[in-house]
Amino acid sequence: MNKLSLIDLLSLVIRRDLVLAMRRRADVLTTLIFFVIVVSLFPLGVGPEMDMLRKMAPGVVWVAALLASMLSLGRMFSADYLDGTLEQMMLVPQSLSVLVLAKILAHWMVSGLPLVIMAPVLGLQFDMPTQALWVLIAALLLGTPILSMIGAVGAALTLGLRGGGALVSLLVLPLCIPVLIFGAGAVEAVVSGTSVGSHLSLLGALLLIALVFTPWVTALALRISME
Amino acid sequence: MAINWFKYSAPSTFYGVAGKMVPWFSWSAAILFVVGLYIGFFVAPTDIQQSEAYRIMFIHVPASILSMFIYLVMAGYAALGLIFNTRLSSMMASALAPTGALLAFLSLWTGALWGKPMWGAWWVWDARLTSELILLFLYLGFIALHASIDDPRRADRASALLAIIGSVNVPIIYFSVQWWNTLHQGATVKFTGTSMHVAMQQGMFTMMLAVWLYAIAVTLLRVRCIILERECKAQWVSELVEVRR
Amino acid sequence: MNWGEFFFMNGYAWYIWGSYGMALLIFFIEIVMVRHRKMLILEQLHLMRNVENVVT
Amino acid sequence: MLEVSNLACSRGDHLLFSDLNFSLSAGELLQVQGANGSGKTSLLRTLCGFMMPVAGEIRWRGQNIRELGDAFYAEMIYLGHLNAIKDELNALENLRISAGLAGCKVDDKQVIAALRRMGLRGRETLPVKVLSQGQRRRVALARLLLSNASLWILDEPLTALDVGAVELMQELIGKHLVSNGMVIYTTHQPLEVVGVATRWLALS
Repeated sequence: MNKLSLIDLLSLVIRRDLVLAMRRRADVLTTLIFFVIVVSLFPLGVGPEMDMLRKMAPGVVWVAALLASMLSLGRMFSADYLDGTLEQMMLVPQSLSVLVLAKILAHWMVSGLPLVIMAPVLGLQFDMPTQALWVLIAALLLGTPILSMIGAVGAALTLGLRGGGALVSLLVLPLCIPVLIFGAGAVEAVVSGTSVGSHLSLLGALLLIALVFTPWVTALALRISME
Repeated sequence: MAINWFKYSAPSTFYGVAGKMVPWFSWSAAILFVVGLYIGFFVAPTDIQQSEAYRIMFIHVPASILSMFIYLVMAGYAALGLIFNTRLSSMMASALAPTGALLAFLSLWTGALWGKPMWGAWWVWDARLTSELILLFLYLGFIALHASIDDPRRADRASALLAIIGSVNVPIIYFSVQWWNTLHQGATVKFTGTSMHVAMQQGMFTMMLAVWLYAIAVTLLRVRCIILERECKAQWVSELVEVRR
Repeated sequence: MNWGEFFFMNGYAWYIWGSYGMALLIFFIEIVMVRHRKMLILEQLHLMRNVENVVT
Repeated sequence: MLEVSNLACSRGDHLLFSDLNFSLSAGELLQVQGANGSGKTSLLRTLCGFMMPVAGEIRWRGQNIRELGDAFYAEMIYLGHLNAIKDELNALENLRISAGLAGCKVDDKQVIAALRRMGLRGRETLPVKVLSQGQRRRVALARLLLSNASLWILDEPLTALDVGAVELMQELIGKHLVSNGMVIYTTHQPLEVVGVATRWLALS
């Protein structure tokens, strides 16, 4: 019997989720537009002084990215849960963790990557210097996958529950604090002229830890939720 | 002599055992509260730097330490329930959560009331305060997740997983908050007095023990309710004196 | 030391009694809530018992 | 091949059934019967490993399915209440993906043949959301044609199917059993497979 290799499974699930996302483009765009609007609202709230905006920019972009990624978490498993495809995925004769990892990666490509691409444009609104924009991109590239991974655990735990959206934020947001601190810290560091390396390497370490553990924990959470 | 732990881990047995233990814990907690408050307010001298305000510490410190400790105990029970599928440990975990959350809230409240006269602000983004706040969020997440799942077995297992993730994350969060705080040169006011007066130590210790015993007593009361709720169809429940009445 | 002075706490009265008052309130509320919960479940159990004893 | 011993299942804290024993060997058909809420679906979901039994054991070729894991999943196919098809994809894409996930490498010709066999000629490339309930069920059932699993676990396979499709299912099940397959299913509609004695399992 020809068994599916892990790489085949990974690419099959990623391609499937990307095709599905492309057929529901509106959902993807909503997350991105939400991100843009939240970031753009801040100057209206706190005033147009460029000094203050420049100082706030990293934190604002990061908090908005955090909220935007919460918004898209509901889609990660719930559609598959409601139409029964998740059940079938649990019967795949391969490690469920790999399948979960594929779904997380697809989710990140659809909801995290657009934020990373959009962020420098928003940074310009806040008059961030070029160097800081590069660091912002690097930090978001390292950080947004972690948000997707931690979010996946929350989404799996709250599968099919009433009020799942608000609940998942309550569960996931506290766990995202280190990402927020190091991510925004990296950008602040480059603005204030201190070393960026430690922030980014800590973020990288968090990414590695999350990469090792969260797919496994998410798979466990899915098994609990499907029972 | 080996104690048969499995016998005591059956909810039906534990219900009775807990019922017998509650009065002991609650009465000793009450007595210790009285003794602790007496030492705290009448025996312990006024602090040179903080004047009378330091007396808030007698409730603040026990509440803070216990709120953290209870989280670990809760996660431990939850893990036991998840791994060995023992129903009583899951019930204990969900019985501990509200007490832990209330103590975390009390710790924040008393911390703010101490901070205002000492630091001049109700709230500072100090590493310890921030971590305590996040701990409260973790408790609330646990309680909310458990409450929103109808199937009790799934609720136990899902919230157990959350508690374990939370307890793994607490050190990471604490470290990152502390790092962030030193970076921003936040509140540098430290708790004064490494050399505590003996009476202060005694007062603190007594209050600590009192809150501890109170937490055990109220948890046992709550776990008895949970056992009844979960086992309401069992034969032994319908034979209980309080039910047959 | 008289009682007035004691309650005044050298000007920290609000902070100190606010702390202990909240502690008292929390412990009180928690105990009341647990007792209420016990009452509810016992009522439910009585109801179940009565329904079971209905002869049809 | 499949042995169930002393199985007990609960939904939440409510015990559905206990001390359930049966076994199934190659070429046998087992119909699970019982009133609503008697635990038919729970039994099937436990057999799939979704739910943990309260007590007892499920063995496949002599080994507990929990220990077997992937090796067991490679030999079984489950069809639940839900069709497990995506509204946004067409029938062809749906089947290609579900066959891929089940570990079968299939080409489009096989998939199209399977869909036509299920009476979906001309519907292969339509988005599933425009199909009727019965047609969706047929898409889901077409997975059985593409799989080489020996154990079929079917939960109410006949819902929303018309007479023709029911006859087709009977034929498919018959063929599967002849080639030493095994089928466990629940249904409220009668299902008569020619030449095979249906075994019954009643849950009270």
